[in-house]
Amino acid sequence: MIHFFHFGKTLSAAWLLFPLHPPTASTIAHRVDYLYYFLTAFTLFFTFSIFAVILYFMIKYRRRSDDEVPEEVKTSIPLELAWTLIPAAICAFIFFWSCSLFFRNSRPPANSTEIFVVGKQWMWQLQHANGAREIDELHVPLHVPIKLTMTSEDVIHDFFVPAFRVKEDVLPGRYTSIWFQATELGTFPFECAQMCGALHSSMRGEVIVMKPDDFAHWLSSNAPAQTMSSTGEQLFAHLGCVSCHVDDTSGRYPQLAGVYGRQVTLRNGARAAVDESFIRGAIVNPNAQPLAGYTASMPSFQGQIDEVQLLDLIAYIKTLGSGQKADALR
Amino acid sequence: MSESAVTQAGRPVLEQHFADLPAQEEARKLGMWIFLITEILFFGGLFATYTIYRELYLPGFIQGSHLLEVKWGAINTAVLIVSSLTMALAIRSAQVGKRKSAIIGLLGITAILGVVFLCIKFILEWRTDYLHHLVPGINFDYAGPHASHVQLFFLFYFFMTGLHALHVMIGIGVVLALSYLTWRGRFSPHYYSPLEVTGLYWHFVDIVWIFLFPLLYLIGGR
Amino acid sequence: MASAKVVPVRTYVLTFIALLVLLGLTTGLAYLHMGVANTVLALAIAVIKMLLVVLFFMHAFYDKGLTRVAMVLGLLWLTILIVLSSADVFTRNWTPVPHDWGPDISLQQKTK
Amino acid sequence: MSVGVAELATRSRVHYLNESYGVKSWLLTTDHKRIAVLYMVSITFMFLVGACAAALMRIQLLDPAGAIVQPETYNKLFSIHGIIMVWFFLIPSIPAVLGNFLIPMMIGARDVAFPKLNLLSWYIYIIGALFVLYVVIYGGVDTGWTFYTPYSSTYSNSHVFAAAAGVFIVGFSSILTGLNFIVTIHKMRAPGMTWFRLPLFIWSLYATSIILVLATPVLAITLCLMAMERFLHMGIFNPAIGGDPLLFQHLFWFYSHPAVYIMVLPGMGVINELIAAFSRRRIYGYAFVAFSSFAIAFIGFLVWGHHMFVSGQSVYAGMVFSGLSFLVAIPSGIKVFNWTATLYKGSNSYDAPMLYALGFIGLFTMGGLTGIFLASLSIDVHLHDTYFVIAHFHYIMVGGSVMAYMGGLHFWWPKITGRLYPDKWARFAAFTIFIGFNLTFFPQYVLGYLGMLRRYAVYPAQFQALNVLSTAGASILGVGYFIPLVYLIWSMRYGRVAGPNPWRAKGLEWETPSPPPRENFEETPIVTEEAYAYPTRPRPARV
Repeated sequence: MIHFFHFGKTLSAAWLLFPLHPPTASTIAHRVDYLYYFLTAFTLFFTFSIFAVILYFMIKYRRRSDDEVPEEVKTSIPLELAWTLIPAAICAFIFFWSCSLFFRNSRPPANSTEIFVVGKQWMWQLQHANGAREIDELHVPLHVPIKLTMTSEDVIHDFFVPAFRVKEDVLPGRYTSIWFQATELGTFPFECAQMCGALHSSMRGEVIVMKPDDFAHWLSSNAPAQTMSSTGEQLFAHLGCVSCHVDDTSGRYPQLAGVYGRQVTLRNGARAAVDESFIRGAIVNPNAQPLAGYTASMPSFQGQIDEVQLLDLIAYIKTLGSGQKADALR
Repeated sequence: MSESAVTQAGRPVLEQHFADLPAQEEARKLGMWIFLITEILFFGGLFATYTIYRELYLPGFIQGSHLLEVKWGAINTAVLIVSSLTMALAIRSAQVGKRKSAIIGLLGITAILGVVFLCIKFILEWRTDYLHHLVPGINFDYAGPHASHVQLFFLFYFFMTGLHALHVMIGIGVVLALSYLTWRGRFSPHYYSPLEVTGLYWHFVDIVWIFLFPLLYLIGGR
Repeated sequence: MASAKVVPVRTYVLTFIALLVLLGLTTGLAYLHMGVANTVLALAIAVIKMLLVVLFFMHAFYDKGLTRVAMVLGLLWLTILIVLSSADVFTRNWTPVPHDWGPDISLQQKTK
Repeated sequence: MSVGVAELATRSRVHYLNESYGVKSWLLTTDHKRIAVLYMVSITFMFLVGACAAALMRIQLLDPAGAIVQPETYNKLFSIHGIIMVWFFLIPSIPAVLGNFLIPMMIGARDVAFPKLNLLSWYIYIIGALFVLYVVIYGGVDTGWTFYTPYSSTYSNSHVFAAAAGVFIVGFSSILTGLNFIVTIHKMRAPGMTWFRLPLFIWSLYATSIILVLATPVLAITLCLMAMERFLHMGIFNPAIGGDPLLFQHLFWFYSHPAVYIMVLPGMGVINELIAAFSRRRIYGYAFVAFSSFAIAFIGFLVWGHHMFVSGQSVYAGMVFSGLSFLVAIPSGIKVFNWTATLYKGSNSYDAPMLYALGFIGLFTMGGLTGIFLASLSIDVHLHDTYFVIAHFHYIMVGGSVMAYMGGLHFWWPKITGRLYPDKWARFAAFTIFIGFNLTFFPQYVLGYLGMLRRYAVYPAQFQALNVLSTAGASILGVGYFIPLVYLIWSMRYGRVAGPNPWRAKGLEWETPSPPPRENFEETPIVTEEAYAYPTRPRPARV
């Protein structure tokens, strides 16, 4: 027992020198690790079995003279079927395991805190809802689900936090998102995983997981004069959106109060969920998904506003009529 | 096997690694069919992207399509269908041993129809499109509501018809070369496989156009 | 090659006439407004035209076996390419609407 | 004494190597055997260029801050390494060298169906290679071998166009080779050579050729679109006008995933021949192995989306592609199990080609099973674009295909040159390669799970130990590849004369003299028996 204990200690010392997994600091990290360990055991078992069997046959049935005639062996159909069907069953098992985990992780919880990420060659811009901005650093509270809504100003990037086991490409012209819930305090690196040019390998930063109180303090002390939505509100007025989408009473233009988080009917009869991507599309490419019942066309704002401003606008539109949503639910 | 089957106009037609002429001709035909499969997938990459963008941006694609003249598309389809008929008849003439002049005549008409097709395509269509600022990347200026999707449509229009036109040009070249070889007396009812495989290629180019015509010219009711 | 079947001129001419008739038909149909049916019909006619060319002009009707396999293989692979890449593009927005999101609303509601 | 006589006999006999001399007789040859040799020389040269890039990369990674070059240069190194190794070495390696040499001989034909087209393929390959060498000399390309848009089409300042043109051109070489092989296998078989009497090498090359013919054109058109976009900024993959950069990835991987099977299926074919010859028995489950090649070729076309699990692809498409990817494991498993079973009660020898074959089975098993990690969605999210992926595909490509190529080269070297190489050196080299390979790439699995990303010119210091280990392994691997280069060249002049069948192997290629005459066979062989008809004794009756 004592010997075993000592062995364990030596092992953990070796662990520090040669760790076999990155820090496990999110709710899903352990689950991913379990599947990984299972697959590792499975791989090592089969590889060593095959090696062992080959070695055994090579020694037992080595050629003893150049004229030796080996014994006849007939192909066994049951054996062929066995090594077709058993691996198939194992594969199906792994597939369902990994798929269910993936599908569960693909949808952020409804109560997630949203943070916006803009990647550009070669830096990360992150912005909290209250307007606090960070570059190559991301402060998050412990035990709170965080949803990152991400886009790129130029080429394809990829936001990867090894300690959280999350990764997703960051594409120009589209929003992608990942979510995580940190379970460990500390500092964990995040990095760009998609080749994006000369300084690709320097496009990295750190996630700083803080106690919720500390985080709230950090957030308020870093808050700029304006939140994202108030910046968005100014843009909304400045760009003239307000004249058609809020003030107008002719009914010719869609009114945006309470639109976020609903479904709308498009002119071709399809229904679409109004989320960040939909609103983004409606601003930069308004005629791609025309709404049913409206004929007036809207100018495109492509090239007039950058990705950060777009996110501000969306944050503002989301605040419009959030009270109404509760009414509609009742 | 008679002497005439192995040599034509004094030149051996059976390559020495084949057992006999039918084997050689079957091999050539199969080779051409496989080449045509690669052609299907060569155009296929374009068809796939086209299908997806068209589904995503149908209104823009309809607008773009309505800027093309159905008249020219339809006439060009007819031109290629006639050329396919003359090509098939040219091969048949060689097969049944008609006079050289008959074969050369039919091949000549095929080539001329190919040229007519290209003239309509380049002079009557592309040139007009250029004058109307509809060539993406070179001269594109369109002010309608779905401008960017019309641009995508025209991009496919030029890329697909351009690639097709390139195939027609290659076809014309080969048909002319075959006319010359026919004149030199290289083909007979025993040996006409170069004509036959060229025919396959020419018909394939026709088929591509048969699909391009509705996909590009006939989107949405006019 | 001498053994290859000689196709009668009549077959070629009939095929040719059928192709021209179909061309007229497809062009005419384009002037009717039928929504999706426009595309479906146009493509159906194109497929028939392709089959006519392949079977008679390209002799697939007379060549059994490999020739047909080759053509089918090419089209099957084209289908794989189109179907599986569309499978991505057209399901990207399938992600279900969260439970707490409301039903369809008319955007003409007034804010005040 | 007898050696002297054999030596003299080889010199006096007319065969494909000495029937004519001079540069022209080689550059204008239509003999499939000479074309195979031309390919062998050219891909070896390209391999050396690609290997230099790899060596520089490994040296760079000795130091977390980058040991020798700037990040820009490093990006060019891995791009050129990928482009050359994939398109100018691995894809032509076994098909164009061993396939060209052996397909006609194995099926009892005098040449491939279209010898002039075959020579044209080689010239097209050379033109493509010149484009890529131009890129290497005049400043490089930095997009990675994947050419992802919009980086390649808009942002990169390197020679993207020339590199893409090189790949586009070499694609036609692949297509023509594949076309030639399919027609040859269909139409040129000797009398009596039915489909189920074909050696399994032919089956696997047939499956490979189908992939070459069906997938390569899509790559060609994709690169065309990318190049047009770069030239004219038409916007086909540009999100600003509604284009979708992911569509490029779909089209690219529609080719490039099957391309993985273009690289490994011929390797599997070679392994069949080696295992059968050196255990002196028919491959266990011949029909299962033959059809598993087709299963791999077909399923291989349906799984490309597993390269795009984290690319912003639809969640649902991801799940479909993941499920289909698992299917590939099954036919691959069938092959491994059948090879192992062939050794059972065989007459197994330890000749150098056999060592390569056994190395292949082990490394391919490892590479294949780690592929299951990457087919599993939730694991792939973490492992995507890390060194785990690098290790996985190098186990398949280098541990698999290159091992098979080396094994095949050693097996058929006596047939190609008429000479034997020093067996001890060959076995030593095989061991060195096996050890060096594992030392190089095994640590990369660990690095990958720890989160070390691929295409990183600089990296966090905690990964240094494993990177140094990997570089040390690479130097052993380099030595391992260098030894055969020396003794194989040496053997061409000084090697022992091999005789027609030094391994006492079955197969039509061993029934003709080494090196074979121009026509391959003195007279067209007539096949009366199955492949691998090695003599066996009946099972002793149980008492």
